[in-house]
Amino acid sequence: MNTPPSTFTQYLTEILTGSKSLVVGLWITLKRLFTRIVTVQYPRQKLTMTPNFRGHIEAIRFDDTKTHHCVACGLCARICPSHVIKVQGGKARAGALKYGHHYYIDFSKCSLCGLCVDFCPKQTLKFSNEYELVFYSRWDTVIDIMSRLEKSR
Amino acid sequence: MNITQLPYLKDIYAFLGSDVMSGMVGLLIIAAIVPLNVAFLVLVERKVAGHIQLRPGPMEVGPHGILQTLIDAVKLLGKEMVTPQSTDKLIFFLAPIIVVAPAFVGFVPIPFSPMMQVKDVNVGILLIFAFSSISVISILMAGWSSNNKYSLIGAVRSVAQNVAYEIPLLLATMSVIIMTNTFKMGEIVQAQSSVWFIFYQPLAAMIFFIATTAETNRAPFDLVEAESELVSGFHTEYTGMRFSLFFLAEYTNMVIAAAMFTVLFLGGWYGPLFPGMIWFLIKTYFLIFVVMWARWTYPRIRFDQLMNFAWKVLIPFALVNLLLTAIVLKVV
Amino acid sequence: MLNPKTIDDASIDQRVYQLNLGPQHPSTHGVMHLLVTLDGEVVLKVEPVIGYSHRGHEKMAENRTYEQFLPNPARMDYLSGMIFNHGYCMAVEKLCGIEVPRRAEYIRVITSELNRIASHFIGAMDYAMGLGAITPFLWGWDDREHILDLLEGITSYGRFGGVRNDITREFYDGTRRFIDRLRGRFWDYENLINQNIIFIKRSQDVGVITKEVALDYGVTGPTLRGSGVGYDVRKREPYSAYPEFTFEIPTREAGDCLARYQVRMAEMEQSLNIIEQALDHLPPGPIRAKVPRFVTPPEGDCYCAFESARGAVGFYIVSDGSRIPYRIKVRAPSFSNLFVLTEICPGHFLADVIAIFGSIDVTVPEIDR
Amino acid sequence: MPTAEPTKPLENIRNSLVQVIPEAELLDRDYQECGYHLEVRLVMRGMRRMAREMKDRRFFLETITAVDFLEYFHLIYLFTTYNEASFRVMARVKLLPEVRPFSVWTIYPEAIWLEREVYDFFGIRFEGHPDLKRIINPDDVDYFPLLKNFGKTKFTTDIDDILC
Repeated sequence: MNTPPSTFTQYLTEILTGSKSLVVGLWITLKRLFTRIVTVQYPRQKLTMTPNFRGHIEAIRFDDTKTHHCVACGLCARICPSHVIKVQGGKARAGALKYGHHYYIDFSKCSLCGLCVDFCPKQTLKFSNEYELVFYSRWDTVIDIMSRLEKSR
Repeated sequence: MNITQLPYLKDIYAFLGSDVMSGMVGLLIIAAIVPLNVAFLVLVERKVAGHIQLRPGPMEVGPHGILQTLIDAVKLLGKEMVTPQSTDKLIFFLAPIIVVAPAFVGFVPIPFSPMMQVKDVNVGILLIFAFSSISVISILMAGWSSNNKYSLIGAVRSVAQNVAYEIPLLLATMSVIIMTNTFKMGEIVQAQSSVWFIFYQPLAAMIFFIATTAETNRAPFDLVEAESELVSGFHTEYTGMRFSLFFLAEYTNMVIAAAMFTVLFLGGWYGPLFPGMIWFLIKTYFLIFVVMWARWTYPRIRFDQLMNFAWKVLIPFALVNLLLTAIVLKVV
Repeated sequence: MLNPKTIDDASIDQRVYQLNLGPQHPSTHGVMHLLVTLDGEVVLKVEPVIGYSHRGHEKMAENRTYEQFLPNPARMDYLSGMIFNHGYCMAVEKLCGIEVPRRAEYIRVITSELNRIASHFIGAMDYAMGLGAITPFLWGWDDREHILDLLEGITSYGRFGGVRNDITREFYDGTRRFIDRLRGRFWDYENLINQNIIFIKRSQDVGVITKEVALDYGVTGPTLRGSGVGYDVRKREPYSAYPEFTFEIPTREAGDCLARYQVRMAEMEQSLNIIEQALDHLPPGPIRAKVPRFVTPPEGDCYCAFESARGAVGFYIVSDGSRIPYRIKVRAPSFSNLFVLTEICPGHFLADVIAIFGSIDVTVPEIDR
Repeated sequence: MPTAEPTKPLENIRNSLVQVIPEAELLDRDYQECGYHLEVRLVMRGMRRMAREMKDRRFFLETITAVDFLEYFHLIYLFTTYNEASFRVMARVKLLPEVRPFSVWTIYPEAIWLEREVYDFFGIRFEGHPDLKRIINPDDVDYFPLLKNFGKTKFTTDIDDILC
């Protein structure tokens, strides 16, 4: 009963199953030929970013002060693994709270780890939704997020 | 005075009607059509590939990117033709020229319709086979002269592959030839006015199709350029227009192969409603589409498997088929 | 398969030649250099040359705090970044004795498994592309893009003691939809690639790794499981929330390229099961334990093993009691898996080297670190 | 396969290791705390005997690495098994500078590259290694990057001051 198949029948069955698999393969690709494409034509069509997208950081404007809450403590600058943050701040008059004037970030070196956002004692940092980061010079990637906040007003 | 009575005009008319003139006009038409046809086919290939892979393919130049290949051709014309320092300069220069010439000659005996044929050579099929063998030499020349290991491996593969696959190709053709008793392509088509030969000779048709795919170095038999192993095989070192001549030859060979299949098995220009020319083109382009479709579906065969497939599968089956055809013809 | 030893020694100098596959080559994923000695098309020797993308992560670790090193592990194996991040957090938590909330563990498992699927897509489809089938690669890329969109939606970088963001409603629904979608597409991949006669012929009996060779070279991951050894860190040294899920470790006995490919595809289905169970039983609660702003582990060392998409990874951390690690050593599975090439490639054809290299699925930045 | 009782594999490993390398100091470690079960402390020699024993017991070599303690090195070998009961054994070899440990590549071929990596980063030369050269760093560099006294610039020392 269970005689092992001869090499010749093996040869023939291999050709038959092989041809069948090839036809099935063609059928699968033919189906995809007529399905809808999944890509977008980028500069003309754009996708919406999720709110959690990580662009470079930016300052949050709070409703109570109509501006950010940065006190120029410099914790973000110290925790940053790539040392790309520089904060400048000062006091308007003696006895007043310290206030951040300039906040420079070179985001071409930023690894988007989010430590600055997590460590900020005033929670005034967040990730922006900026993803078109193309510039002519490396210096263009150094931005002042405080003046960016002013401009966006 | 009646112009037609001028004595030398008779000679001119005789010359215009002669074979030489019709041959020249035909070749000129071929020379004009072939590059345009290739430009179209490259676009079709990219569109087919794109849509199979769920993307639109070229979309930028012209509506739906139909001018893309023309722009590419212009770009390639403008590119510098780099000749690497350690190449064999003469052979490196000659290879792309030699690869294109037989591709043009291949169009001569193909009957697009009863009237549209440059010349119905009485050994038309053999002519195409003879000239298509020349392209192997040019690939070997390109691979050898490039002085690049990848190119050389590709070229050596190409020679072995072409030699192996010409045998089943000719055997499959022979089974049609012994049914029609002619090498003339026009007469082969006329023999199929009622029934196409693909119904008499399905096995020969399949073998012919596979073997021509291998002869034209198309996937899954594209070992010659195998980009995942050999970068781009024998034309790795070629740039600019020389590179595009190899492209031109590849696609033209594909058209010739599809046209031969149409002539031998699909009844050439025969078909209802439309004129013969249209039917011929429909059949040819459908076959080309199938070849492209297969390219974007299958992985590539390995070198030893390619040889095994030719010698252990295709050639035995082609021989058996030829033998059966001969017996049946003798008996009937 | 030919035997390289049959070639006569006297004529070898005239016959052999060396071919540089890489550092820039279409199928050496990244900057990887294989120095192949060939006789015709038969491979006599393969020597991987590495180090082109060395960035010195281990030295970087000695110059920054544990928190500041957080972005680095994910950059080592960029295809399974979430898994590396998960593993690094686990190692530091083990060193400091931090208890992680269960919800955080579940989220970590979900993201790790999603990342494993994404990585296996690259591994399996890149192998198919090495054989010349470009279409499945791009389809795999399409499916993988859905995973990346999902992961982008929560950006749940691990933090010590938990995760940064909780999972959202959109993520939850999107993952469910993705699971259904992917299950429907396995049939296509199975029939387009796995059943295809050309694919089978190309990968059967090619690059067989026996159990002995695997033991010699310390092979782990799907590459090992294709050889019939069911070693998976998720089962053998259960970590995180893995003991709470039922899943299988798919193995194949053959040890060839086809087996490795099949193991990857089967593992993707198992990962889907894990994600589904985790979503079903997602516990409520906090997502982050109370940890100090800067963790300060006690003096000592610890080795933390976990399973990435390529095999068993280990973080060996030596602490001197300060906020800066004294030494972090990463056991890279790709490193061990890569050098098995030198053992199994000789005797195969040049085209098979590409196939074997693809089937082992290494990530170059992980080898070089 | 070793004729080990399946119930007490760790005991068996320990007993056989005591016989093979009597000079070693064996410490049981808490797996939950440090991730390995057994630590074998060696001083400069005995590594090849241990590797042979581990290979016979079907352990694979997970990694070789070193830790620089300025006066001496710790050369660390990690062994794990594919078997159902998973154990991790660590060998910690204390190594004075300029001492050349023996290579274990004849037992574990993988060690060829792992030892090259250790040499590349720490400058530890292995005796009997067939091809000891740089693996990740360029061939022509003359430093060993993971030594503790390498790369201490003003910048890095400043970070230490700020954060600690």
